Amino acid sequence: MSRQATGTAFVALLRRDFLLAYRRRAELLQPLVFLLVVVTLFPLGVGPSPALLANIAPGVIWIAALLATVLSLDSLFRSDFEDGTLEQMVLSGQSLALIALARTVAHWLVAGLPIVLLSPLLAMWMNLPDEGLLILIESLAIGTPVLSLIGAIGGALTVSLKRGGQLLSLLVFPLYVPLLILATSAVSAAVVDLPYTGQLGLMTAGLIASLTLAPFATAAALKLSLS
Amino acid sequence: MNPIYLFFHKTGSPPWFYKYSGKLIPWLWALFLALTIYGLYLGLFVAPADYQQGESVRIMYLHVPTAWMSMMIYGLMAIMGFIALVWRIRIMEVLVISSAPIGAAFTIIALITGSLWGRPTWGTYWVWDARLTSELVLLFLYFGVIALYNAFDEPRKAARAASLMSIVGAINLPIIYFSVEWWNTLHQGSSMGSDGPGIHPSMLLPLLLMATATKFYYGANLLTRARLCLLKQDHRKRWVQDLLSKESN
Amino acid sequence: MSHTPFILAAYLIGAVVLFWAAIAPVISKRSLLRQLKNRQARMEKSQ
Amino acid sequence: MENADLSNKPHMLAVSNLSFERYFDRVFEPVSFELNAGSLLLITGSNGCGKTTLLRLLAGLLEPSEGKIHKDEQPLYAGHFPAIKDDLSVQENILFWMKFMGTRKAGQMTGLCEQVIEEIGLTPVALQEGRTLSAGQRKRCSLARLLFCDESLWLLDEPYSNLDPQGIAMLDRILKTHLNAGGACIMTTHGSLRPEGFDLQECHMISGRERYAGAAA
Repeated sequence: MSRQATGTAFVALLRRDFLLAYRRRAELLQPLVFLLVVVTLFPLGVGPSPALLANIAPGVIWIAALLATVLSLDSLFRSDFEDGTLEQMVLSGQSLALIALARTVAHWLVAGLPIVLLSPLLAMWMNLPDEGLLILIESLAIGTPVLSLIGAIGGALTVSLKRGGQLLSLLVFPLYVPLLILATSAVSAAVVDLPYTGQLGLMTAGLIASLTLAPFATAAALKLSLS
Repeated sequence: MNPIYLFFHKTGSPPWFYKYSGKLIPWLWALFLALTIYGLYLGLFVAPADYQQGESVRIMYLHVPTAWMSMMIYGLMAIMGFIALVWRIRIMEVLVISSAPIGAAFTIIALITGSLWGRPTWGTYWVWDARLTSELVLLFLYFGVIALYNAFDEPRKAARAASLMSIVGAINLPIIYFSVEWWNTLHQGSSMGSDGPGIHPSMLLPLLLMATATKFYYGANLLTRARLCLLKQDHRKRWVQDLLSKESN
Repeated sequence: MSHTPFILAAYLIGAVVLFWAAIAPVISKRSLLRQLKNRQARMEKSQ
Repeated sequence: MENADLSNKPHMLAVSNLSFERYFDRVFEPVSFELNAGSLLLITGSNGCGKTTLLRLLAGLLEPSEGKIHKDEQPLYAGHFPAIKDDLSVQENILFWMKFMGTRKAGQMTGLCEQVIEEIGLTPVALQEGRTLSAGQRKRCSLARLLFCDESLWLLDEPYSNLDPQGIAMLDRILKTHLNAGGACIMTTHGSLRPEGFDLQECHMISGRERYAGAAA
């Protein structure tokens, strides 16, 4: 049974995901609108004073990014699980970790990247000083893939559950704690001209670690959910 | 079959495990009580008060052992979970599931005693101290595993999902602890170091006694819960039916 | 400000949580056994 | 193990007292059979007796609680779900699966795709989106997989359901060519729809649901 190089399967899967995402463009906006809503709630809640907002800006933007990612994670494998596509993928002999990675990359490009692109707007709203903006974008660029990779494990574990949504956030939030701490401290350090490369370095290490380990955990979770 | 496989196979069979763990439990409880009584006697009455914090340091003999236990149990759950997932040994799955509530109980005690211990010196019950915050995150990890187990309807699949989650959680646990520790020093200057640079030698003995006592407690409680779980799962099987008829007459 | 109330509270709460965590399985095992025995008795009566 | 001699016989698939436990209860009584090339095995049994569970065991989605399965290669499993995306057209769906499963002739992908759609009789709806298909058309679409995948062992879960007479004739044709080419097939059916004109073995399954009679330990 000749199995072509898994590379073509990876590309075929990515192309299909983009096509599907394109066909459901409206649904892509939901997590992003949610992101904007969450950030606008903070000035309404804590008051518009620029100094206060600037102080909490990194935390607020990052927490909003985290919530928006988790919101879009639930549908990561769900539609494939329900119409039997996931079953055939598992049986196709292609490495399941690769399929998990392809789905996660597609999810990041569709849900994570827009957050990075929207961050200047959020920084403006939260009155983040200019020195911090570049580092905010950098930290989001490194951090959002980690959110998708670790979130994919939770998504795969809860895919066969009817009300998997809340359970998914309970599972992944503790795992996001280190990333949140490092990212917000990097941006805050940049704002007051303190060194921030250490935090970004650790986040990149986290990205590489989750890039190599998370797909295997997701693959195991998918096989388990299908059994 | 080679002997090792035979051993696992035999200990893996529920009736065998049920019978022999039953014999072990009373001894574990006895050891737990003995060590606790002796440890508490030393800790509360013999050991000196701390020169800085005064009497409130005596809470250490409960807070520190329970904090250690909460982390140890999660690590054990990950190891047992790995064995359960790879070799599909049902007893390991039952042990993982039965450990989760005990670990959560220890974490809750560690949190409460930690905040009570800090109250006199901090002035409030809760300060985002590094250790307490990590314990809180650990509690969420426990709730995550327990909630995941209860979300599935088929018990074997639920146990495997919980095992996988405890492995993923255990890998992240040290990273969480270091990042929270680092986060705490970032925001609050040097950490409070509530149990002081060096522990007074006479404080060490009760601490170690209590630490071993909590391990026996874990052993006894785990086996009790595992036997209950086996009974609940196998209630239609013959060995449970025989057990019932043997017990009733 | 003496610390004894805090120490007592800490050990009391600790004891209560440990005791409840230890007793819970024993109680549910007893009720499970009773339930299984009734079911078995009903089974024998109906055969 | 007692059935060590399974592997040397020229069987496509050999199963010895296979069973699966769900909720610590046997789903079906242990099943044993052998399947050699060119033969069709029909699995019959009442609803809920574990036919789909058996197929998922053979496909490798489930791990057996008892017994052993010896198979040469990964079989093709066509289950209840047609694996069609509602937002993609029939052609896009089939093209994706051909690329993903890596069929041999990567070059004339579209040509092969046209041919497959022609054979399953969905050419008029080839460009329509998945959600607009009827149950019968969805079933035909899931059977398209049999044409472009080169697995020699097929596991079909009630393939005749929702098919109209032409569909049944089409499936018989595909099945006949597959068996003559040395392939093998295991098919489940509960209703009266049975393949005619094939020399088939039959395996009747008994549900394992004895409520309180002491099931074996």
